[in-house]
Amino acid sequence: MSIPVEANISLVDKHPADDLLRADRFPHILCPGCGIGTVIHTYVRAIMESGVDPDRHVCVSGIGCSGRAAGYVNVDSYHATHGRALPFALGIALHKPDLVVTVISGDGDLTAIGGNHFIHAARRNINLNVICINNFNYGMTGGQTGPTSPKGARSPTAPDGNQDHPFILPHLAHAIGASFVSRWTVLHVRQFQEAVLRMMEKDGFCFTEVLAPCPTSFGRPNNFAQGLHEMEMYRDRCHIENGVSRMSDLQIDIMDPDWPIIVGNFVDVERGSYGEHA
Amino acid sequence: MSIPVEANISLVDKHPADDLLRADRFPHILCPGCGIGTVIHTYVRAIMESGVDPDRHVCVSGIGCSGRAAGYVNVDSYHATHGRALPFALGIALHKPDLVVTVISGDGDLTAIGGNHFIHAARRNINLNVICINNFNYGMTGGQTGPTSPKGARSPTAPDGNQDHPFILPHLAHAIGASFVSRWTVLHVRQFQEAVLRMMEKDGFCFTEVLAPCPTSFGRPNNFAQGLHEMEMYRDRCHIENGVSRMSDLQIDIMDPDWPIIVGNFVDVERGSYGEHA
Amino acid sequence: MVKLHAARPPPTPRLLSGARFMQGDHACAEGALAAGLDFFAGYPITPSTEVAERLSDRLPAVGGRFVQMEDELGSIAAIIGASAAGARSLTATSGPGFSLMMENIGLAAMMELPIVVVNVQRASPSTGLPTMVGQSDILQARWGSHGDYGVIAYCPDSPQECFDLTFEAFNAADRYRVPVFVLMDEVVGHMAERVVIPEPGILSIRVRKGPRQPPGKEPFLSYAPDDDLVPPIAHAGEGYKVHMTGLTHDERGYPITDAGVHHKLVTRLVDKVRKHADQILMTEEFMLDDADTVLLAIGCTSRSARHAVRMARAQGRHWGLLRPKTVWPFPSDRVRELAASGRVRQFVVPEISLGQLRREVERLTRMPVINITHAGGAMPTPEQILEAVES
Amino acid sequence: MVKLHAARPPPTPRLLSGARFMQGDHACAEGALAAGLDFFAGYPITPSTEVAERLSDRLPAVGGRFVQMEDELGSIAAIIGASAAGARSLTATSGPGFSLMMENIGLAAMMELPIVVVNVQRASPSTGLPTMVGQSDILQARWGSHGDYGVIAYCPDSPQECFDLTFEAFNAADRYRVPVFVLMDEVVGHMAERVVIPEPGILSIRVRKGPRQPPGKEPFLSYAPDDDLVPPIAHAGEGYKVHMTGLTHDERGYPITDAGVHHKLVTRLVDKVRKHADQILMTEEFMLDDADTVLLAIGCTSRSARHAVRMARAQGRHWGLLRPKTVWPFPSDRVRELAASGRVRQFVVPEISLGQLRREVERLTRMPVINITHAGGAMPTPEQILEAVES
Amino acid sequence: MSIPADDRVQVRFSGVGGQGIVLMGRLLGKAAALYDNKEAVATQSYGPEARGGASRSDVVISSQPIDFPFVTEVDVLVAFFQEAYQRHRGRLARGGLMIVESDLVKPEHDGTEICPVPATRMAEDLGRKVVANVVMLGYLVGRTGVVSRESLEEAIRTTVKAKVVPLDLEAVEAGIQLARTHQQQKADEAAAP
Amino acid sequence: MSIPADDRVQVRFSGVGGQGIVLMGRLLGKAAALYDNKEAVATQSYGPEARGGASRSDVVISSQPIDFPFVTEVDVLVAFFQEAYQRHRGRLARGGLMIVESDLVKPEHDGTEICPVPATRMAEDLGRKVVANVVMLGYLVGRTGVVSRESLEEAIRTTVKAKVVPLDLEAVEAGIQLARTHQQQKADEAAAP
Amino acid sequence: MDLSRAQVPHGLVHVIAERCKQCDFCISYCPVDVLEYSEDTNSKGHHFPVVAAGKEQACVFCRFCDLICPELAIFTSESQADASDG
Amino acid sequence: MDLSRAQVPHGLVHVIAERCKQCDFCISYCPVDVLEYSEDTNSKGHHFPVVAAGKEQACVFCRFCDLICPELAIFTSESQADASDG
Ligand SMILES: Cc1ncc(C[n+]2csc(CCOP(=O)(O)OP(=O)(O)O)c2C)c(N)n1
Ligand SMILES: Cc1ncc(C[n+]2csc(CCOP(=O)(O)OP(=O)(O)O)c2C)c(N)n1
Ligand code: SF4
Ligand code: SF4
Ligand code: SF4
Ligand code: SF4
Ligand code: SF4
Ligand code: SF4
Ligand SMILES: [Mg+2]
Ligand SMILES: [Mg+2]
Repeated sequence: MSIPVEANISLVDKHPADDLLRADRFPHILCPGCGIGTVIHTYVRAIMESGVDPDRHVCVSGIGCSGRAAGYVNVDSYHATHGRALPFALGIALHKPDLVVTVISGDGDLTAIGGNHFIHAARRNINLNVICINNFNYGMTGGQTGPTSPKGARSPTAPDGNQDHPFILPHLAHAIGASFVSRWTVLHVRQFQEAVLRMMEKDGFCFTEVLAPCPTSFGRPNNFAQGLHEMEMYRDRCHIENGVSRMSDLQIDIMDPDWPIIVGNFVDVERGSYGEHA
Repeated sequence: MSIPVEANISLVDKHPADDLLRADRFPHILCPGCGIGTVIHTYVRAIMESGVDPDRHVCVSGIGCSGRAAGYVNVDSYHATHGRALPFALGIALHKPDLVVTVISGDGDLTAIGGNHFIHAARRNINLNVICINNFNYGMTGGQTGPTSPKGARSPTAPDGNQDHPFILPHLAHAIGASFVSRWTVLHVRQFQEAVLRMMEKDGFCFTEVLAPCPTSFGRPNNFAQGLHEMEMYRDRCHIENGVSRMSDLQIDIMDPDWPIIVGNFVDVERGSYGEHA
Repeated sequence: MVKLHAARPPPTPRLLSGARFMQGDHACAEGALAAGLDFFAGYPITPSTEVAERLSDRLPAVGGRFVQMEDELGSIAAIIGASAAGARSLTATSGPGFSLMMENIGLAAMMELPIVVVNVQRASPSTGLPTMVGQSDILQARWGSHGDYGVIAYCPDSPQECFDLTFEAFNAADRYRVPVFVLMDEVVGHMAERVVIPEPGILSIRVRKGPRQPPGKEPFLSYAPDDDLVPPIAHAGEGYKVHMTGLTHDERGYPITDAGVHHKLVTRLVDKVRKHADQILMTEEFMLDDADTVLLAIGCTSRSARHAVRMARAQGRHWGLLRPKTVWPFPSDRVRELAASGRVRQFVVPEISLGQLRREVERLTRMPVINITHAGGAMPTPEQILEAVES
Repeated sequence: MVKLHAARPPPTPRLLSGARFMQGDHACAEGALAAGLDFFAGYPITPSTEVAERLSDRLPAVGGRFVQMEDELGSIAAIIGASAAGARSLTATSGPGFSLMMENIGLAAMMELPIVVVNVQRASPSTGLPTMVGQSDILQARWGSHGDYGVIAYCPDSPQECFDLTFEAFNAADRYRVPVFVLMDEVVGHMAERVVIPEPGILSIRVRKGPRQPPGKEPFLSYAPDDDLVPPIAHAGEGYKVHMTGLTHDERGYPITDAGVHHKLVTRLVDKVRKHADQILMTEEFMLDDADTVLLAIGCTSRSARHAVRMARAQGRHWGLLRPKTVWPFPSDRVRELAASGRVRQFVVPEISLGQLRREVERLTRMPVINITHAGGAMPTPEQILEAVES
Repeated sequence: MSIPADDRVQVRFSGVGGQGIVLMGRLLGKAAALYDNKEAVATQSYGPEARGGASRSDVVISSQPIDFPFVTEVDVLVAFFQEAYQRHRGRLARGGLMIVESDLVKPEHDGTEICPVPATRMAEDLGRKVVANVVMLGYLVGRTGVVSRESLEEAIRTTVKAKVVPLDLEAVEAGIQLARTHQQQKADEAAAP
Repeated sequence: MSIPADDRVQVRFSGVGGQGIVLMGRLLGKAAALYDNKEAVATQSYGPEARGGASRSDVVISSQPIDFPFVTEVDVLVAFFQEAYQRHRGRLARGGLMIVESDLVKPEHDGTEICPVPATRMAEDLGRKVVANVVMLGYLVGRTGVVSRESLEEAIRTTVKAKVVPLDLEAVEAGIQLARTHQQQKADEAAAP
Repeated sequence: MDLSRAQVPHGLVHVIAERCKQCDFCISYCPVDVLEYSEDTNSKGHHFPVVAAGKEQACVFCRFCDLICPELAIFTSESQADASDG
Repeated sequence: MDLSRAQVPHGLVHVIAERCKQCDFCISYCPVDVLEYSEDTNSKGHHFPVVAAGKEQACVFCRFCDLICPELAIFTSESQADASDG
């Protein structure tokens, strides 16, 4: 079916990437302007360009809006419990080392409740590609403060604004030994897709933090009521610096309008992934 | 009672630090040559010199040989479950902010099962002093490989030698925002005691890794069959570098006889501890 | 030197006295505040999040401490630690988080540190239906941690009871030094009704039994029980130099590897609740005096059951409701009594679980037990109860 | 491109056939190897550590994967993931670790991914007596995760049975797609006895029921059960593009927020075990034919019980032993049958717990139940059993 | 379900997230339970599918204790949105009242009595679109008397931010006025031959 | 505890960590269970207090199935160390045999038959101190016949590293020789007036 | 080099209207402002992108609208038409 | 400065024999080799440190033996005796 009901547009009902989507589940449950959809999109594009049979790709998520990613991609996909996407994926990756296992989950899932698995999977250099969708809050449960929430950000559990110091995720990933570390935003789709492709082709623990708008839960109380507002902020404030040397410079303060946000591919080293030695 | 049964020694039955010990429980259960006893010793010395009433000192441990520390010091002391010493201590420290709460526990307790609380307590800059006794293994359960075990170290669960990359604990502590970060060995008793004193007087999350021999579990299969052997190795190979700049230089490979081990006080910054802002 | 935490002046009162229209989760938070809550640590999870959200605002405003932790393992450990320092402490969660708390619930039991844990039950197992109702964590609340230990669990059936029983929960925790659960369900947690909060001075907060000796020379025995099996408690910073451990310990609190000591200790932990069941138990009896058919139901399900009783009575049938407000300890004696009365013919147990409550009733009587179950997401309606009994 | 993991050539055989003198923990490891174990993930804990230690050496040597994880939460998640990829997977722990696994045991139940969890029970609750025996995780094994679900649990009473029942456990897990537990106790785990391991070809490993359609166009329904209530399974990498979630899901595996679907799904999860209890149940009956006194005991305690039966028989008394090798499902029908036989006068339940097993027996009969309990650290001796019954 | 005869009234508000649906339930319930000396229970739908999507809140009001807290059938349905109208109209009791946001809902002609309320436009006229829900509440109260106007106003005063109160009260007034007009029309129609 | 009459023999090895106490139990149990066609159960003490401290292992041997796996009283106690001797001597059955490392244990004269074995010195004479435990096992077997010498040797051959076997077998021999000597002395004493 | 013969890529825009949630991304970030919202709405009430009047030939087939769309509701295909300005 | 009158600190060694586990730390790290093992053993069979023959006046009261001892089994006190070498 391809019914151009309006003269100046071709209305269709199938997207070229649909074979890699569970298209019958679209439109997905994510909010208008939510960046997670773009991440799903980027991931399936990367699969298409990876040169690896989709049957050899596996996607694992935890719980959260970001964690819904696994449910929309048409590869073997698993939606583990909150925080356990990484060890679940580890089980798959170590039992079937010929599979390309990608974990897509949220900042809360991977670095709050799942933080321990994160540091240990990286330390061991398990052959996993990890996309951490950082929307600065727990979107799914209504926007509570999380470990990446900026100082001062308001939330239902921080009515006076968050006073905790957020993680600098690439710094952390580097300190625990990840083989590949990058940060992008969903606005940087092309570079982000390149990073995902690099992770797919690279052995060992690869990590990309992707900043994504959550207009509903994070945005509303923090002056980004629409996804586009946060996108505009990224357009204005992001600087690309590949291979940055001082990881602590990667601190983000999105509440401060003058704060530059550094994105880029920061680390890409060979360490010998887990099990290689055997 | 002070019976000099041998002419050239004064035999006594009380130590000047005994008031700060649960002396009726001595000798403790730790093995001959185990470095944990020295850490307990250093901690009670630091209490004596802290100028803070012992009634305001609290000690919290998790499970493990190192975790037995809390049971030997005569201050309010708690022996939490494995991995939960930090959040247990957090509960005390935040409810009674006038107490000086010190967590003494093992590398396994704090950075294997307890790793998530470690990174988050540091991130939030909770006002805690953390002494991580790193003996490169799980002593209590018989010497299995842990997250700080050196590459190549043999253990009951790594019969062919450990192939995982160990954590660089000061690097990790720095990346997650600890206010004070140091590393010493039990041989460096004086500097170690200074570091503990500094932690006691400083606000926020303070962290000291102390390398300690475990002759029974780690030493036997790895050529340090006696505590003294590991102490000798520290004497030969440790370099003091306060304020080291490249945290990744702090990597330890104790299996490599030529590898220099850097010890020192690395980080001492002000960040505003948790709750300060309230 | 350690800086003292400058407590904010309390701008709002602890007790929001008067009638309010409130959801159960919020009423639960207010009940905790009324009971003197000092410390809350939690991790958000539907459908309990509103408890935390309300406390994030209210608790600091009355001088207490609200901490959002990294996970439920940390939350439960933090409230046990705070309790060790003397705080009335609380966490709130739902099934998945409750499961993660199981290990440290055993620690609280073993250290005898009073804590209150709210579990707003949702449809389970696993992630299940996060936004929909369940009542199938009942047996988990009793048996979910390894080993034997004693617990107390309340099941409110309305926002008002969320307030009342959360308040009770703190008193019971401090009285018996056991973990106390408020087993809510998503329906009572999310429904709003009138909640009347008493004026100051009406509710009486039980004070923990402290040492009867001054701190100092004599070593304080943290685990020397009084005749009521409950030892007095000394907190961090009070000068008693206590030691507490999850290992089997002697009266001083020191670890000891001895089967006899273990048996005595654990038996006492269980007996603390078992032997005080009379004092702890709370039930509602509705039209039970002349009933030949006894409905036994908890939480939101009891509302359908109560209505079914009304409907049956309207039809001239002799139905009654026994509602455990404390599901642990279970009102076993009362059930046995009813079974032995000669009058009662049958028990009817509607529940949002596949027979957890039924097992308890079955253990106590050989009488027919009609079990109306739903695995979760919906509650048995009054009509379904009537129909099930008729058929 | 991803490099393939170069598997080591297997230098030692999977089956160490013949008679060996072996502790229960090691026999358990060998039973798992015999059952085709592919993947082990664990975290050391007394008294189960020897299972892991043996497998760290043996499993890689036969081409399998041994991973020591950062904690028990990771361990259980990893073996579920490995199972999703088709591995026969195992973890081993003890009480505190078992408690930490509770949440993800629910996930395995909900995703219907077969796993085997060994729990070598020690004296509990909490840290308890790590090196000493306990049997008080029995009810936790059944009810420890939130919600309703079905599980199978074996209780070996000797190193030989540690081998045999661990082997069985894998077959049962794959047959019913439920979490299966081997509930050992410290005594059987640490005692060494003769263990006879069969020659190759004797033991038959059940193969998981796979899809009956080729991968490709037709979407595969991961959760469309056959008549036996168990759906066929497709694994990661097999081309079926499965989706699995801990949320309530439809037959395709997709999340769905619907109470009816939830009820049907969870009922099936429970019924898979309930309706196959006959096939799953394993018991030993010892001198039960003419018994008027039935001892019911599991694990190491049953050894004392068996001896007590011998002693009683030597005195001319009619005692017998019913030993559940599967404590879940519980041999309820057999207990009811015995109770209804007219011959049996009383049940005697010795256990290393304060009455967990007794509750099960009590649920099934109104007959007197003599309960001989120890909280942990020691097991009731044959003489204590005799004395308890006499008095 | 047949409930023993009482004066139970069951109201459903339905729309999409952001329309203040949940607040409507809370205000109505509060008015009944605290200021009208009635029993009232308010419930609402939750769920990931509610994220920016469908939103629903229900209120049961009675002079008797309310055991079963959910609506069994709907006596008054307020539909703020086409999809909401479609989804819930089947639950309306015989003789029930259907109130629709008349600019957003195109009701079908199935015999049900339809009350068209251009609440959003009316709210815009008052100066703030967001008070459309209060306009609707005013209408509902004016039309059904399920709670008194005073109680509704008191519920508003004790719930919303002080600076919003005057506008909200205006919105109530606007709703009630429209209800009066409609009632009058209805009376006129009934009176007409 | 009274066990129905059978030929149950209960042996306890006691000493400190590092003396090979656990291995002794395993070897004796294995010899009985695998090569002597008997039933045997070996158990051992665990615990943090065993860390470098007391170590104990027990073996029960019988021709009948062994239900209760622990020693109920000790028929043969092997004490490698003074403290071990003190701790366990009370468990020795009437008529039980007490074997002590005679250089490390100073037994008290309480009527128990004491077998003094300078196992460590004998092992040193054989060239390696660590085989003291095997010397002791040899003595035990020579003295009690609880398992056959062949079975013990087979247990050793199938358990220890191949290169250690010859020395271990020498140690068995040395122990057995001493047992013979002691047996002879005892016979002589009995024969003497 | 004959610039007049260089082929400027030229794209054709396709939209799956039912998927669109009107997030604005494609419209805001089209480098040549090809897109604008439809008059109509889809069944959820969202306006979806259409090619603005007069922009029928403007698309440079950069694919950014496609890549950025969180709903996979829009994509472009390379037009057959030769875009040389000849 | 009159060196002959400078007071060299001088220490007296105290040992809690029952606590010692013979780890060697104090003996190995005494900067002036004051200590050696006793002939006797304590009840656990450990030899404990004593002052070596001829070293009675050698302790410089550096306290290292004390600080390093994992068993808190040894400490030193400052001797009253004037250690000036006069
Ligand atoms: C054990 C457990 N605790 C808590 C929750 C509730 N929960 C679900 S998702 C979530 C946070 C999700 O945050 P994030 O991973 O950042 O995902 P987002 O929704 O922001 O994309 C929480 C706390 C849960 N499902 N399980
Ligand atoms: C939940 C849980 N898992 C595992 C254990 C077993 N366990 C006790 S201590 C320990 C490791 C201790 O290592 P570390 O903290 O380094 O202390 P050490 O003994 O080396 O001083 C382990 C795994 C436990 N007690 N609880
Ligand atoms: S709540 Fe936030 S993260 Fe979740 S779907 Fe909506 S916008 Fe996305
Ligand atoms: S096992 Fe190691 S860490 Fe534990 S007490 Fe002995 S030497 Fe110390
Ligand atoms: S492909 Fe590029 S130029 Fe064409 S419509 Fe999309 S964004 Fe605009
Ligand atoms: S980017 Fe996609 S969802 Fe957003 S407006 Fe464009 S087509 Fe619609
Ligand atoms: S340091 Fe202490 S334990 Fe070690 S030998 Fe010296 S006195 Fe003994
Ligand atoms: S105080 Fe110093 S000099 Fe004196 S004995 Fe001790 S280590 Fe030696
Ligand atoms: Mg998030
Ligand atoms: Mg350690």
